[in-house]
Parts: sequence; structure tokens; C-alpha cells
Amino acid sequence: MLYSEAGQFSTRYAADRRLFRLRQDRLGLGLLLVFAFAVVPQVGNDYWFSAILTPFLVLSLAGLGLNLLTGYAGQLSLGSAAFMAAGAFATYNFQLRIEGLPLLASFALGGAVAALLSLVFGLPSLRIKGFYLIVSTLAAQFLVPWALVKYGWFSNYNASGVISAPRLDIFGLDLSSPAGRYVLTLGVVVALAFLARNIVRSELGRNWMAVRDMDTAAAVIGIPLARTKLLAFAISGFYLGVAGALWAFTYLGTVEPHGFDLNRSFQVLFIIIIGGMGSILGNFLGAAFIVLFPLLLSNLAGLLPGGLIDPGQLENIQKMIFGALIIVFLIREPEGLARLWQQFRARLRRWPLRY
Amino acid sequence: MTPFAQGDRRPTSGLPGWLHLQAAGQARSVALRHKRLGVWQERTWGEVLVEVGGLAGALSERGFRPGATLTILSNPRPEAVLLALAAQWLGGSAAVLDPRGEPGAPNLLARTPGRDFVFAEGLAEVERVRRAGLAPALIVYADPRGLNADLASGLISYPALAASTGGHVPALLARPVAVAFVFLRQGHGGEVELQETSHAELLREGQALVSGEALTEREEAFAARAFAASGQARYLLAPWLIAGFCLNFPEGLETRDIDRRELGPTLVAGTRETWQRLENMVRERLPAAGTWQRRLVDRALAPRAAGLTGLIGGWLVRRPLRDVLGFTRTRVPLIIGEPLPEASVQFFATLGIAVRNWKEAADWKAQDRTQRLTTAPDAAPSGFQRRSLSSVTGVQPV
Amino acid sequence: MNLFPPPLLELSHISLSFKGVKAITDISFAVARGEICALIGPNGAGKSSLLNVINGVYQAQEGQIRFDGEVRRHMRPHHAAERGMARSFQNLALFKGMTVLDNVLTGRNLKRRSSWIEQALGIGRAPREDDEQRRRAEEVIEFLNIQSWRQSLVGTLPYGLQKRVELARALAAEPKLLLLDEPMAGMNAAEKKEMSRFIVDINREFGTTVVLIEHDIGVVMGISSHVVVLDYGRKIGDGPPEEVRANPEVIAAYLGTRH
Amino acid sequence: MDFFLEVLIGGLLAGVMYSLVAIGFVLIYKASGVFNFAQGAMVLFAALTFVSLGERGVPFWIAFLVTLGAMLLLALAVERLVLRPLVNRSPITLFMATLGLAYITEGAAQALWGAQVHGLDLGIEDIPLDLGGLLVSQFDLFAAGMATTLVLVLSVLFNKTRIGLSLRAVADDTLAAQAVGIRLSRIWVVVWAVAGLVALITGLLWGARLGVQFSLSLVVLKALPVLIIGGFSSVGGAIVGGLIVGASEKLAEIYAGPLIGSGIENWFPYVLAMLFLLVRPTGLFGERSIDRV
Repeated sequence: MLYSEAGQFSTRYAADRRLFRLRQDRLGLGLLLVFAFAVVPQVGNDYWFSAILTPFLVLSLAGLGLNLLTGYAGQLSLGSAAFMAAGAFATYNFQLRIEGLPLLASFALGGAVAALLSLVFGLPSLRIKGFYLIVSTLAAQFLVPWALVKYGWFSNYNASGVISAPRLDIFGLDLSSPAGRYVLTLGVVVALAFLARNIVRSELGRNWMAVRDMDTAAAVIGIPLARTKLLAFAISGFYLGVAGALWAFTYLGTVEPHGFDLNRSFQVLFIIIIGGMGSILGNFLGAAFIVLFPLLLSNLAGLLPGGLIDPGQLENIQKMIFGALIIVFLIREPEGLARLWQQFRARLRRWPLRY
Repeated sequence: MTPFAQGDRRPTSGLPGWLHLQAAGQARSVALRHKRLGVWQERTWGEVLVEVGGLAGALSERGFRPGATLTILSNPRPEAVLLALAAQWLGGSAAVLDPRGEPGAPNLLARTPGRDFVFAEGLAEVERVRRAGLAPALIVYADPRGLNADLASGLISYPALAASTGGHVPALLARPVAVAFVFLRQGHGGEVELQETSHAELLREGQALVSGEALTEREEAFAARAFAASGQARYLLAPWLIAGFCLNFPEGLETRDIDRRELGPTLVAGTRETWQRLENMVRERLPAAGTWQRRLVDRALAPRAAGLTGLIGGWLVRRPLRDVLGFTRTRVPLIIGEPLPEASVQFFATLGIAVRNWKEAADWKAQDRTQRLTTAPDAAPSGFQRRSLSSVTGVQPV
Repeated sequence: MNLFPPPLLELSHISLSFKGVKAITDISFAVARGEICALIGPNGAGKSSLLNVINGVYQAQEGQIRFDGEVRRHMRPHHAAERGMARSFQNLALFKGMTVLDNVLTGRNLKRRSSWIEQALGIGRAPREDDEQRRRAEEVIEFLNIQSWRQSLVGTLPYGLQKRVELARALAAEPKLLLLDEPMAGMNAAEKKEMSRFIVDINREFGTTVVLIEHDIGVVMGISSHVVVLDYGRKIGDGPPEEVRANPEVIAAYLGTRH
Repeated sequence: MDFFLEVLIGGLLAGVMYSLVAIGFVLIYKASGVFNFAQGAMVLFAALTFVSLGERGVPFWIAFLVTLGAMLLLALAVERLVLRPLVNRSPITLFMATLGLAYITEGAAQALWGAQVHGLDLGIEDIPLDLGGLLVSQFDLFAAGMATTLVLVLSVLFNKTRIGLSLRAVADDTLAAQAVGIRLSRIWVVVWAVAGLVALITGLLWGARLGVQFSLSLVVLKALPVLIIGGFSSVGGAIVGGLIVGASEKLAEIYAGPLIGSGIENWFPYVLAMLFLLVRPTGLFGERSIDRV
């Protein structure tokens, strides 16, 4: 509406495959990235970096990982946190045991380990459908943290299985300051988000959605179900693994296996329900919501006259509101905040016409 | 041979001559664009020249001689334009019929002077040609559905025809005095009316349009498909060749609005019907009555909304609306033939689209006829009521 | 040259039952290359089940299928697709969450050569292949006249159009054999006419062999060169339309004098 | 050998407790096709309500009935606010809705009654009983007895009463059931209410065993593998599954624990369930459905 689409047409298919067809959208994204990379580190303060922005980014990535599996390929999983844990501990061990392994490389390897694990727990999906799968993913959810606690080797024989971050530097550039960790996280998340967007727009992405929408038909037109599903598990596992590593090292600094319990998995699931299944943008919206909402709530409670809501209750109230929101979203807007945004945008592009 | 008289920049060989001129002047810039298979396919002036030359070769190999007429039964599409130019290249003419089956259309087809060479868009048109009792030596079709398997002699697809010549390009035989287009239509008395337009006349009209509207080679002209092929031949073809801008064809009737928006044409030529259709579409798609959005829109579209409200309305409603319709860049909105009713003109005017009307000037007719009767190379078949041509004088702001 | 080319599809003594309930009993017939073969019969005659057996959605307990020179007892859907079978379903089996273009593109997934990594990174064979895939898909879209809906979600389209999109998806696979399960179900006369036109054109243009299930006898007689009649899972008629139409058993089955 | 038997019986009796939770699942699954993750939260809610009432001096049966009333209200709310708006949506959607429901219920339970641990005494002192040389927990026997009676009551309810018959009709073929005029909403309310009753009893038994506290809501995680093994749609399956899980996890803890490390009963049932799934995707008693195309 506020910008002109007239005169923006493609003469080659490649032009249609660009990230955005409209010049203005590409420009907008570019500006956003410049802002996030160049401006924010200058103006932000440590509280924002380490308490809001970094967790927001990491959770977005985790949501993205689960979304690829659940939102695109239609395979429900309650084991996200397990794969995050696997990624974190694997990264830790790669850093620990291989001299001079670049940080990003160990992130990637950690992701690869998580991918492998996810693949294994995805195997039952070849036989079973729907929520029967949650058993397999829950098995991972309980098995992995148990193993990480039980076998000291994973945490380099730390008494309580706690691992702590390696030195965060890339090409000798030290990133251990809050701003540095934010930038590092941002870089990884942005890169992986672009990759994910390419994947879901590719043949593989279409196959995922086909399997999700109607697997019988998918098989009939020759889509290899097993391969498609397992790739979904593996790639999703990779994303979750990297997210776990970031969670442990750029956000928390130190983490124990129980930091990746069932509730974490639920948190990630809620991100994609609220943000929007089958959408890349949705993960960021959902994560922003999950991170900001509690802060908002506690601030509101703070505004109320003292003692009206005692802090102990706040958590319960928060829980109830989250639960209610989940149901409301599932009823009113199953495709989440992302859908709302798309509808708004579509209206804007047609305005003042209705259709 | 050279299509140009010595020392004179103006070609002496009609429309194809101008094609040569443009190809020489701006071989690399885009001459034709039409949306097909989801993207806008482009032809540069150089390619157009080669293609037309090849077609001319193919036609002459199949016995198309000077003075012959190629009947075109098709919605506007590049193939039709290029084939018409090829026929004119060989000193012949193109008889353009409106493919949309209005009552009496078949007998128009039966009366076409060009009985041996036909361009029929697709299966339906080919069948109509056959029903009309024509037995052409050559039927060229563009849309292959249901025709590839048809092995009837003389039936050939456009690509096959274009490829059939061995690069042999015949001499350019077009002459200004020669008839370029023949238009047939059902007169009000039910009798068939025949119009013959010479190159000279088309070029004169075209030149008038070009100078009147100051058209440059940078225009993007949008040929709505609903706008009959004949109309385009008369009002877009000559200006296109003279000014050397780019002529754009949408993907289809139902996608034209989307395509117009994508393209954002600077020159839009339509008929009263096409403009009114557009207006009605807008009116029925405006926000539902009673909503605040509707009130905003109504205020913005109220005539003479001036001052601040005018400014706001412009940014919040008129400008976006222009863009949705694809008129953001439109500089020359034309209506050909009967004028729009005042209300509609007002409507578009408030949007900032000053639709201009091209009128026919009666006084030119007589003199024009004498001129043409003496110069016309071929006497039209008896039994047709001869009717002289309108010609365009200039802008008539509405 | 061979005056009697082998049939493209040959079913011999196919029997199928669900939990002991016989759906198909000892059915054999052959479909010649390039013909349009119609499967007709009252509801519950086992027509859909037979299609499902042909491309391996169901596994027949007895009998064998010869397709394009290859004999198999069981045909897995994926394998059937690879060997050149495409089909549409009785009650639409489109991917509702995807656009028309994407649905058609999925029909071409077997034509892919580049790996998913190449595609994700836009390197190697991927870009050229993407163009090629898109062009072929667009050709199908143009052939079936659904350009205007290219980018709309199939879930939002009217029923008749969805049927056409499903046909497009099947056609995009460039199949040797096209199995259409009631392609005109629930259509009005005009839509039926259009759809039959498309089917005939497909058959003529690409020489695709078509096996279709249809209830509208008029349509069947109009477009098919070979009719197979089923009733209660048995074959009661097989031959050119006019011959089948004259067959007393078929008439009986349709007028229901026997029941 | 005796030791093995004791472990086995102990496991079996513990399994009875799992079965109790699982039965709640099965009821709801049969009637509304919903995989009710909130069952655990309902157990917590019921137990907390009951105990807190008791602590406020409300006599046993009153408290019991009041809690039952609360569960009925919950059922009504669920039917009206969750099931009805989500009718004929995908099972996964419904499942995720029950996740939300679980959060609400847990939040509400703790907001109302606080998070501290409440003791619950049903008046059965837990002294081991000596049965022919085998030491068996008296409490477990009592629990087993409760479970058995509950199952009997349920089976009577569902096989003899009209509501039960219509419930089974719904479970068999929802559309047909509606066609013969069975009102789904009523069925749902009844079933969720009954599930509430089951939750209450489960809550009492588990609460008496572990104390009434948040961890009660986690029994749901025990019930999942039970269902997978027993099959979602069979009460008998739930019981057998429960016994299998109970027994096997105890045995595994005792015999495999030393080898691979203790504390395996958290995940062992799931691994067991996965193996079951790979062999028999619909569980022991679940029936397979052929998806038509």
C-alpha cells in the first residue's frame, strides 16, 4: 500500500525464486539486518543482550528446528529439549577434546550429533503415525538427560554434570562480552534461518508438506516417505542441536542436563503453536512472545498496588494464561501470529480494494 | 534493397520499414513482452525483425504474393502482430477479425478477402474457419491444444512456420499506399462493412498519436486482450513502430488485472467497455458500505478533495488504489472510439487518471476517400459497402 | 513393425478382499497403449479398489499385474509412480496447504536429479533444474487453463477447479498411464464437457493411456474407446462402447432387474 | 527366587496404579478421540482439592463429593470451551489443546491450594503382609482392590446403562451414532466427568503413597507407555499394559540397573513402548484401521 508494486515483474524464473519478489521487502529485510548487526550492539545494554535478545534468538532457532519437523513435515515431537541437550554436550566435548577446533565448526559438529540422534528416534515414524510418535520422542526426552547425568564422561566428570562455555572467539575475535555473544548468536541464527527458508521452498520442503497434508497421495505420486520423514528428523535435530549449544554457551554460559527437561520441550512447542506452524517468520514471533510475555506480566503485576498479586502466584497465573493462549490460538488461529501478519499484509497490498 | 529513401530518415516502405528502423536504432531493447508460463517473455527489436523476416520468407514460400490478404482470427498476441507485419512485408495486408463470437461473426469470416492464408489462434478458431467454408492453403495456429495431432494439410503451428524457412529473408515489398489492414464488421443495417487502411494512413494516425501524446521509446504499452485485435492494429501498432516503445500482452483475460499491476504500464489503450469494466470492478470491491474504511475511501474519492484531507486521501487511498490497478506509472490512458460517460471520466479523474478520448474527425473522410480510391492497389470485392476510414487528429481532452 | 503391440497394462485373475470380504473377484483385462479405457459399474462394484490395486495402494491377494512389460504380483505405489503411473483420487487428495503451482510441482518430484543440499544452497545442478521443473509445471498449468489460480492455496478453490488441479498434478509426472477415479464426480454439465475435453486432449496430445472411472454413461461412451463393466467385484462386460452397451448383463446390472 | 517374585508382585501392584491413570485416558480417547494429556493435571487438581478441603475440616465424603462436583464442572467447561470449538480438527491439534488444558489445570490447582506438599492418610497403614513367605504391601493390595472395583463399576456403567451403550456407539462410529440421534456433547461431558472421577481416585491413591504435590501431575508420563503397550482404545489393554510396565520397570531397575546405571525407570517404559510399537503399531489390544483413499 505505502509502496508501489507496479512495474515489478519477473522475466526469469530465478527472479521468482528470490527471497522476496518485491523490492521494498528485500530493502526492508536488509535494513532490519543492518540494524540488528550494526546498530543494536551499539545502543543496547547488557540486560537487553543477555536477558532478552540472546534467549529470544536461541529460542527462535529452536522453534525453527521443531517447526521444520512438526509444522512442515507434520511429525509431532515432544523431545526437542533432548536434542538441544545432545547438541550442547556434543559441542562442549568437541571443544574440549579436539585441540584448536574452530567454535563454529564445533557448533556444526554438535548439531550433526543431535541430527544423528534425532534420526534414530525418528525411525519409529516409518511405522507409526500421529501422536503415537510422541512416545518415541518422549523416550529421547527422558533417556538423553539421564545418560548425560549418569555417564560423567559427557560432562568431563563434573560432579553434577554441569558444563560451562568454552572461550567464545572466532578468528581470534573475542565475543564473550554480552554484545559479542548476541552478535555471534544473531549471525548463526540468521544464517540458519536463510538456509531453512531455502529448504522449505525446495523439493524437499514440498515433499515435507505433501507428507504432512496427505501421505497416501504423497506416496502415490512417488515421494519417498521414509527418506522424507527421516530427513525432516535429521535436519530438525541439527537445528535443535545448534540451538542447544547456543543456549548453553552464548546465553547461559553454564548448563546442566536438567536445563533441558520436558518443560523446555513444551516451551519450544508453544513457540511454534503461538508463532505459527509451517512458517519461518512464526518462530521469531512466537519466541519473542514467549520471552517478552512473562516480563510484561511481572511488570503489570508490579504496577498493581503491592501485595495484590504475590510473586508466588505470578508463576501459576502465567501458566494458566499460557495454557489458555494455546487453546485460543488452536481454535481461532491455528496458523499462529505469522498467519495474522500475512493476512494483514495481504489486505494492505489490496487496499483499498477488498479482494 | 534499403527500406529507406536516400537521405530521408523516414522509411518509404510502410510499417515493416519502421520495424527496420527500430531494429537498426535499438536492436537490443525490448520490443514485445507477453506473459506466458508464469513469466514475462521478451522479444527485442532485433529478434522481432528476424522473426518477421523469417515469417515473411515462410509465407512467400507458401505462395503469399503482394496484394494477398492474411486473415487473422485471434485475440491480440505477439504471433498475430508479427504475422500481420510479415504479410505487409510481402506487400500484402492482414484482415483482422474479432475472435469473440458475436452474432454474425461466422459470416464475417466467410466474407474475408483473405481466403487462402489464415492465422487462427487455437482449436476453436480453426474449427470456425472450417465451418465458415474456407479452405485455406495455409492455417497457422498459436495454441496447439488439440491441434498437434491434427494432420490436415496446410495446418501448421506458428513455431513450425517460423522455423520452416532456411533463413531466407524476402525483399521488403511494403509500400505506403498499399493496404496494410482490412477490418470487417457487422454494420448497423446488418450488412458487412469493410474498412481498408493503408500504411500511410496508419502511420499518419500513429504519428498524430505519438506527437499528440509525446510518446517516447520508453513507454510501456499494455494491450488489454479484451480490446479487440482490430483496435490494437489501428491504434497501437503504428505508434509502437514509430515511437519504438514496448508492447505488452497479459497472460489471459482473467489475469489481466494482476498482470497490469505487475507491469505498471505507462500507456494504456482501451475501449469504453474495458474502462467501464475496470470502474465497476473497483466499485464492487471497495470496502463494505458503513465501515470506517469506506467512509475514508469515499472522502478521499470525493471530487475536489483539497487541502489536508486531499493530501491524506491521496496518500491513504488514491495512490494505493492507482497502484492496485497498475496505473501508478500510467502517463497516457487512452480510450478509443465511443467516449466514457461523464461520471466514469470523473471517477478516473479523481484517481488522477485523466482518460483521454481519441475522436474521429469527419471532415477528413471525403478527401481521404478520394485519395484512397485512387491509390488503393486492389479493388475490393463488389457487394461490400465501402466505408472510408476514420483517422485521428489529435488529443481531445475530455 | 509389430501389428499387435503388447498391451500397456494387463491384469490377470486379480482378487482382493478386506478382512475376508471379497471386493474384487478374479478380474482380468488388458488396456492397450494410447487408449482411453473406462471402468464402469454400480456403486460398490469394486472400481476404486481395482484402481488402488493397479497402482499398489492395495495389495491383491491373487493374480498378477503386467505393466509396460514388467510383471509383478504386488505393485508398491512409489514403484508404480516410478514406472510411469499417475492417478487422481475419488475424493480429492490434494495438498491443501500448498499453492496450485506447488501441488503441480510435487507431481514432478521424480524428475529431480539434484540433491536437497544443492537445492537448499542453490548450487550445482539445482538452479537450472528449478527453471526446468517450473517451466514444465507451467506448461501443464497452461494446458489445463489454471494460470489465474497459480498462486492460490488449493484448499480455497472450488471443487471443480480442485479436480482440475489434481489432474494437473498427475499430468505433471508425464505418466505413461493415467488413472482417474471419477474425474467428473459432482460436476455440472459444462464442467463435465470441459473435463472430458481435457482428458481427450491429454490422450491425443501426449498419447497418454487413460483408465478412468465414470458414472455418466454419456460421457463414457463419448470419450472412451474401451469399456470394462464391473458388478459386485466381477467383470461382466469388456469391449468397445457400443458392444458393451448392447450387452444384456450390463443392461441388467444398470437397470437393476437382477436385484 | 522369592526375591524375584516379590519384585515382580511389587511391580505388578505398582502397575495397577499406572493402569488407573491409563483408564482415564482410554475413556476419553474412546469417546472423543482425544489424547488427553491433561489427565495428570486432573489427578493433581482432584487430589489437591480433596486434601485441602479435608485440611479445612470438611468430612471425607463431603470433600469427596465436592471434588467430584468440581471435576464435573471442569468436564462441562472442557466440552464447551475446548472440544466443541475444535470438533473434527486433527488429533494432533486436539492433543496440543490438552497440553494447554494441562497448564491451566495445574496452574489453577496450585493458585487455589498452593504448592506445598500435603500429606494424605486414607487410614490404611502400609505394613507389609506376609503371604506364604512373600512380603506384599498391604496398601498396594488395597490399591489393586480399588482399581478392580473401579474397572468393574465402569464396565457395568458402559455395558448396562443407556449412556454407556451410546458411548460405545460413538466410539465405534461417531457419524452413525450422531445419525441415530446421540448427542455427542452429552457423551463428552459424561466421559470427561467419569475421567474426573477416575482422576480423583487415582489422586487419592497416589497422593496417599507419595503425598499430594505437583509431581502427581507427572503420573501422566507413566501412563503414556502403558497406553502404547495396551492400545489406546481398550480398558483391558490399559490394565494389562499397566501391569507389564510396572513389573518390567521394577525388574529392570533391580536387574539391569547395576549394569547401566540406576534411575532407569524414568525412561525404561518408553523404550519398552517403542519396541512394542515397532512390533505391533496399534498396541496389544488396539484395533487397526484401514485408511481408505
